[in-house]
Amino acid sequence: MTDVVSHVPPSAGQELVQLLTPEGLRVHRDDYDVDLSDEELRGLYRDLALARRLDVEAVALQRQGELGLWPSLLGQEAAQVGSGRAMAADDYAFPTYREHGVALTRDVDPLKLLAFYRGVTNGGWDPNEKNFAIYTIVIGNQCLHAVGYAMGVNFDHARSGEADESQAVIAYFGDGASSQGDVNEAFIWASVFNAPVVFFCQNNQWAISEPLEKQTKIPLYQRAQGFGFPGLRVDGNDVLAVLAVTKAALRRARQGAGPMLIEAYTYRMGAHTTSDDPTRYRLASELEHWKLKDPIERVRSYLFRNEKADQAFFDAIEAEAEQMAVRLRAECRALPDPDPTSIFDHVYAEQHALVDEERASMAAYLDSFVGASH
Amino acid sequence: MTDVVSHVPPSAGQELVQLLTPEGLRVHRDDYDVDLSDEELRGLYRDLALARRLDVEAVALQRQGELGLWPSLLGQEAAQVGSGRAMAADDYAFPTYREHGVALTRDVDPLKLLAFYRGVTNGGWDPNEKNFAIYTIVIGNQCLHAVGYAMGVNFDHARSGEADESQAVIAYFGDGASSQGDVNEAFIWASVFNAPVVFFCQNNQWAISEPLEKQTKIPLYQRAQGFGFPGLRVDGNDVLAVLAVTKAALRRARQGAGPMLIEAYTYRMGAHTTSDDPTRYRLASELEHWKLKDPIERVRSYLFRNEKADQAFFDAIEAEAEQMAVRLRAECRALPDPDPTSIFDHVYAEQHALVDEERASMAAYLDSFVGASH
Amino acid sequence: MADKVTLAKALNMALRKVLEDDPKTLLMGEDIGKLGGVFRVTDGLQKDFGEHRVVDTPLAESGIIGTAVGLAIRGFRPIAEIQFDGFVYPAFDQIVSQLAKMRARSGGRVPMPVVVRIPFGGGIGAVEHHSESPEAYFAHTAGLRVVSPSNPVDAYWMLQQAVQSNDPVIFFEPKRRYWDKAELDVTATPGPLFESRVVRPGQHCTLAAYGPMVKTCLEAATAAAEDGTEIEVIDLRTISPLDVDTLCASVERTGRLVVVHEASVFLGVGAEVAARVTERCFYSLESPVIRVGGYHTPYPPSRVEEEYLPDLDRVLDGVDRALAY
Amino acid sequence: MADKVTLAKALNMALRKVLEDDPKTLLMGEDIGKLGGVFRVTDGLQKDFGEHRVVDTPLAESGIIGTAVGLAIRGFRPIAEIQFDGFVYPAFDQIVSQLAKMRARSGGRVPMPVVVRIPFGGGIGAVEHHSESPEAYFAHTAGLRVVSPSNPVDAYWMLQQAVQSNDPVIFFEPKRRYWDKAELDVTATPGPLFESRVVRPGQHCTLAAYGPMVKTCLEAATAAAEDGTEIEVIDLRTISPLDVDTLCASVERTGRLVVVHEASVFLGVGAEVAARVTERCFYSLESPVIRVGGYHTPYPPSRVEEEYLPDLDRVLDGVDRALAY
Ligand SMILES: Cc1ncc(C[n+]2csc(CCOP(=O)(O)OP(=O)(O)O)c2C)c(N)n1
Ligand SMILES: Cc1ncc(C[n+]2csc(CCOP(=O)(O)OP(=O)(O)O)c2C)c(N)n1
Ligand SMILES: [Mg+2]
Ligand SMILES: [Mg+2]
Repeated sequence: MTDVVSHVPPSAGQELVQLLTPEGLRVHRDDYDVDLSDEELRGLYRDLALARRLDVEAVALQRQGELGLWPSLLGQEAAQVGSGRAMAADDYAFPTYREHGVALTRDVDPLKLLAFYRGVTNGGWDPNEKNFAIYTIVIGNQCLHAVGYAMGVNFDHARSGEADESQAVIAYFGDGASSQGDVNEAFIWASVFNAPVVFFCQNNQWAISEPLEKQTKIPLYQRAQGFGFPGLRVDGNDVLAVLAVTKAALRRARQGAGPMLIEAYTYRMGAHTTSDDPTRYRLASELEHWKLKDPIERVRSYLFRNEKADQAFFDAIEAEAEQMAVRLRAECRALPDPDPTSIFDHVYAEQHALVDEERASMAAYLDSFVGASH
Repeated sequence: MTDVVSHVPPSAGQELVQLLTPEGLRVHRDDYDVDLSDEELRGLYRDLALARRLDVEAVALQRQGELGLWPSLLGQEAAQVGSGRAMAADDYAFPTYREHGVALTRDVDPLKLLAFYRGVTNGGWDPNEKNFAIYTIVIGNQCLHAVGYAMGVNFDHARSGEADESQAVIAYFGDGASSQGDVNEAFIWASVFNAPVVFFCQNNQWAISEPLEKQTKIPLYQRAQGFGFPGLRVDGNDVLAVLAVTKAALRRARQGAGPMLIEAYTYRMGAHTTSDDPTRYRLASELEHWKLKDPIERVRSYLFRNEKADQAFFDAIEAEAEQMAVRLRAECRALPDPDPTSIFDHVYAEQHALVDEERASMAAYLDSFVGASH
Repeated sequence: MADKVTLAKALNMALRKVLEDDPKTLLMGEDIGKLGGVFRVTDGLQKDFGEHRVVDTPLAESGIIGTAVGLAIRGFRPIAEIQFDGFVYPAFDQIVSQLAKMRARSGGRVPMPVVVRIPFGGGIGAVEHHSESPEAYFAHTAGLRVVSPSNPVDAYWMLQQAVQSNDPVIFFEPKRRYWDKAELDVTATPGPLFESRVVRPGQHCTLAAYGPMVKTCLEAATAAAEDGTEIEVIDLRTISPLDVDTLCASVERTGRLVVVHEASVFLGVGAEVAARVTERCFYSLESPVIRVGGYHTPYPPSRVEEEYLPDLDRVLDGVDRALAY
Repeated sequence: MADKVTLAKALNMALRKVLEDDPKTLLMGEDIGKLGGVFRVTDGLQKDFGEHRVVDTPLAESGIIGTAVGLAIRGFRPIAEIQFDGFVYPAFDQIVSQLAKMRARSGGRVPMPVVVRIPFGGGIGAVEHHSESPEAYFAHTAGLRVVSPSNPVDAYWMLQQAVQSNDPVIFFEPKRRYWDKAELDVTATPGPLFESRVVRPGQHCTLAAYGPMVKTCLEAATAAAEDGTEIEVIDLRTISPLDVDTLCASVERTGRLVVVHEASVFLGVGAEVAARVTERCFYSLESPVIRVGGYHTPYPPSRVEEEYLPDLDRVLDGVDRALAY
């Protein structure tokens, strides 16, 4: 293990790290900052726009009956794109069920996300190809997986004797999830094993109908203090700030300085999922307030005002997003239902008498109908 | 709910609250202190001595095959007596499996403790008579029970409209237990519901063979910071300091100021249980070091040096302890094994067809032997 | 005149009734307050009974059951909601180690009058972990009682009876039947909670089910009747304890038993039904007990759940297999 | 020459072997390092393989399994120890929702070659929660495999085979047999892991058991032989999947089956054995399958456990009941 301890957040602090105001004004800081080319900045805008367009399309597909469910990321694009783009290629992310924006940055075909919520698969992509685990629905479970994976990074180092910068891991979770035993155990394990993991909490203010104060009396980033590692709150609607702090936290983890908690302060602008009706439990005015902090609008203003992008650029992105949506719509509709006997295919890696028997019996049963209709 | 917020610990701090040094010197403090009569002081000594004598006797009984197991409290007498004596009569305690000293202060007949470890019952006493829950073996479970109970105190107030000082609750747990999801969930619930509960952690430095650093990288009392309530470390071998801080924490809880974490810094001077062999994992020198901090010896010195007790007093206590031991030995040996069919008696409160059937079948089966031996 | 109400509404009415009748009852769970629960079973109750009787909790199922145990120690009668079947597992330790055992461990001194409401089963097109049938885990656990209503009327009465029980009851609500309607006469007198019920008489074969599968079995019986097969349908209602008497009385008449549930057949409740009925009615059975249920796979993606779940045809296939002996 | 070793030592030897053979294996659990585990099964391994291969963990079972899942995603083959049967429940969620389902959910892309070692069962005079038999919970869970050795030789081979399996295996160690000895020839070739074995032939009745009860059944068979009853004893070895072929082949010869375990009879593994064998061998059975096991109570205080646990007499009583038909 290396003893280089880089950049511990100075604040672990009271303030919200912000690099781009809601109005699109660039703020510079000594502790966290980014130095991006115009092209990189435009790339972030593109990510944000595609994430939102994907989301809009998915909600529409659900309304049309093409998906069973969709948890919208509306409002959380910056938190997801910023953190996703902070990762190095071989860093590994453990998402919840809402990390569509992160998925895009990991180059997961969004069709796979739609396939999951359409109900044709419970997974969809190869986690070890994209270094992006499958979605986790059971709140909090993935945080322990992330820590285990990160412990493995350390164990591999111990074996190989290497101590260079290497992989880091991000565990995504929500404000509600912070109450689960698993998440708090993950904090303990990460600390005790000095695991190279960044806990990335998207505090979108709500856990379905429950506001933050049902989960905690103090700001969530302060939870980390109780476990002996730094915690920090970032403006989750500011893609630059999220990128900066997540990069720093990942670098720190890679260098052997252990875990860190990032609370991305953001807002779930839509319903919890397409099944939810937020008018039952929150005021419309809250949404209006957060609309002023829109994560995409501020990047657009910034780019435009500083002549880092022109209208043609924005038009092109819009066209690209539209194209993506059209493709996704068509491909999603065309996704075939799984073959019924496929449910037996991957339960076990090796031969299993009962599964074989049940597969055969289902096949015979289904065949009997084929026969009947002849 | 009252808005009186009394005495928040000033330090939540770096230091160890101590009122009586290992040498038996009395230290006075502004924040926490006790003002006890000589009689009360002698009472504490008596509690400590009886707790230790009970423990010695129980270990001996286990060695003689009279008990299945015994987890010794050796070294933790002050933490237990101090916190137990801090409770008001109608406060409620949720112990682990090692709180024999607390049990004594709650007036639980120690024979009941022996009965549990002899294996003639899984409970033994009436929790609601003594306001002392039955022992909990599954690490951490009881912390949530304590919080639930304490929430109930608040709910009862809400219903009755009362807001006076009322009951508080203590949840006991160990340093190892601090890693369990349940314990951390208990912290969250207590904070969110502002439950009148004191989390009393006896950090005896070991969880069976695992030293503290396998559970945490920072002092345990600091865990509370992550959950938004105060935490404090007290010299767990100093009965006066434990009494003082626990009283303050309970008072605070009763007054509606919510939970607090007390870390009683102490040492497990014996084996984890009579089944354990600590020579496999720790050095004898560690024990020697802690012997100098013995929780009883310092009280004896203090009383004696300050002429608050004379030799006759100590002799009388020793005689009383011996008498208790003699009685316990005899009564423990005489504890009858339970009637086999009694295992069915309390599984359900109400009639249950399967249990009735199985009880009858066991009875008939046992009867067949009685017949056979005629 | 009895009104028609949905199963969800019947549960809501039952909860309202117990909250009114007994000040020691309280509801606790995720999103049960303003939202009224994701299925609206607790709709309007927090508004009427307050935040101390209808408690929105932190997102932690072990916390829900653990604090319910503590509240019960204090004399409350908590009614906990687990939002979906697949989310009861974080609470498994508190249920199995504490809720189920507390009364016995304390020598009967500390009863655990706690109800754990769990919407269960599939068929609603949900995403993974939202369609599980974990009842066998609880039925195998001594100290718990396990019941499941199949219709709005039972839902109304059984939930109240579960709350009145001094034992912990795991109350499985057939989520895909939440919107089924029936006439509910709230002035009626319900039968005992822990009894099964013959809901359709028949002489050729007995069909036993609980919760969501009862309706499927009744439909199967109707279909079979057209072909001249008279199926007796038993709504088990209680899973633990099992009402073996009612089952055996039927099997002694019909000589055949098919037991149906959504849960995996392997060590599902049907295994116990089969083993116990076979032991008790060995000479009456003309065929082995046939089990129709889910497969030994995780609950599949929703686009294939219809093939996973027993339906009318698979139930009748089971009946045919029994009749073939 | 084969040496005599205890079951605990055989497990220790197996663990040493897999740690030597495969650098991706690692052990994790509470007190498994310097202490060598409370039963000394991991004795000396941390010293020889280091703290990164034999990992003392924080006191949190969900953490143990959850991080094992993460390690498996990275390609490790974790072997997790749960200190006692009664402490597996905090990990139930990670086992049921993640360990069991991960492979299926990921479309076969993420295998879970994880072994969860659990000392189980009673008979050692332990305090509550230390004598449970929770195997049915896991056997009902698709995606898991569940095995239990009954003797040192099987312990040695089966543990290695479990580690080699690419599926998650819940490995139940019969704790009261840890000190039983047998000759172990480490050069032998073991049979397949998921097969049961006839350990004593007989023609009048089949007796099936696993783990700690196999010895009890063998003793019962010896005693019965003196009275002229020839009992065939099957050591199931594998609980999930069940080796129904071996069971049925025997039952077709003997016509009778008694199944024995320490766990509660109600929805215990015997229920599935009874239901399945009865379905498969309906016309061969001259008596219903008789189940001998624990009662529907929490595991009782140790001073009365001998009456709770099946012993030679209760097993023979079960055989008598089967033979009475
Ligand atoms: C263990 C568990 N309990 C309950 C649920 C149901 N549920 C799904 S999402 C959710 C709220 C999660 O809130 P949060 O962690 O803030 O994430 P967000 O949905 O806001 O992104 C709940 C209660 C679940 N999926 N898993
Ligand atoms: C859930 C659970 N896991 C494991 C155990 C086994 N066990 C009993 S005591 C103990 C160590 C507890 O350490 P700590 O919390 O520090 O309390 P102490 O014994 O030192 O008083 C362990 C691991 C248990 N009882 N419960
Ligand atoms: Mg949220
Ligand atoms: Mg300790």
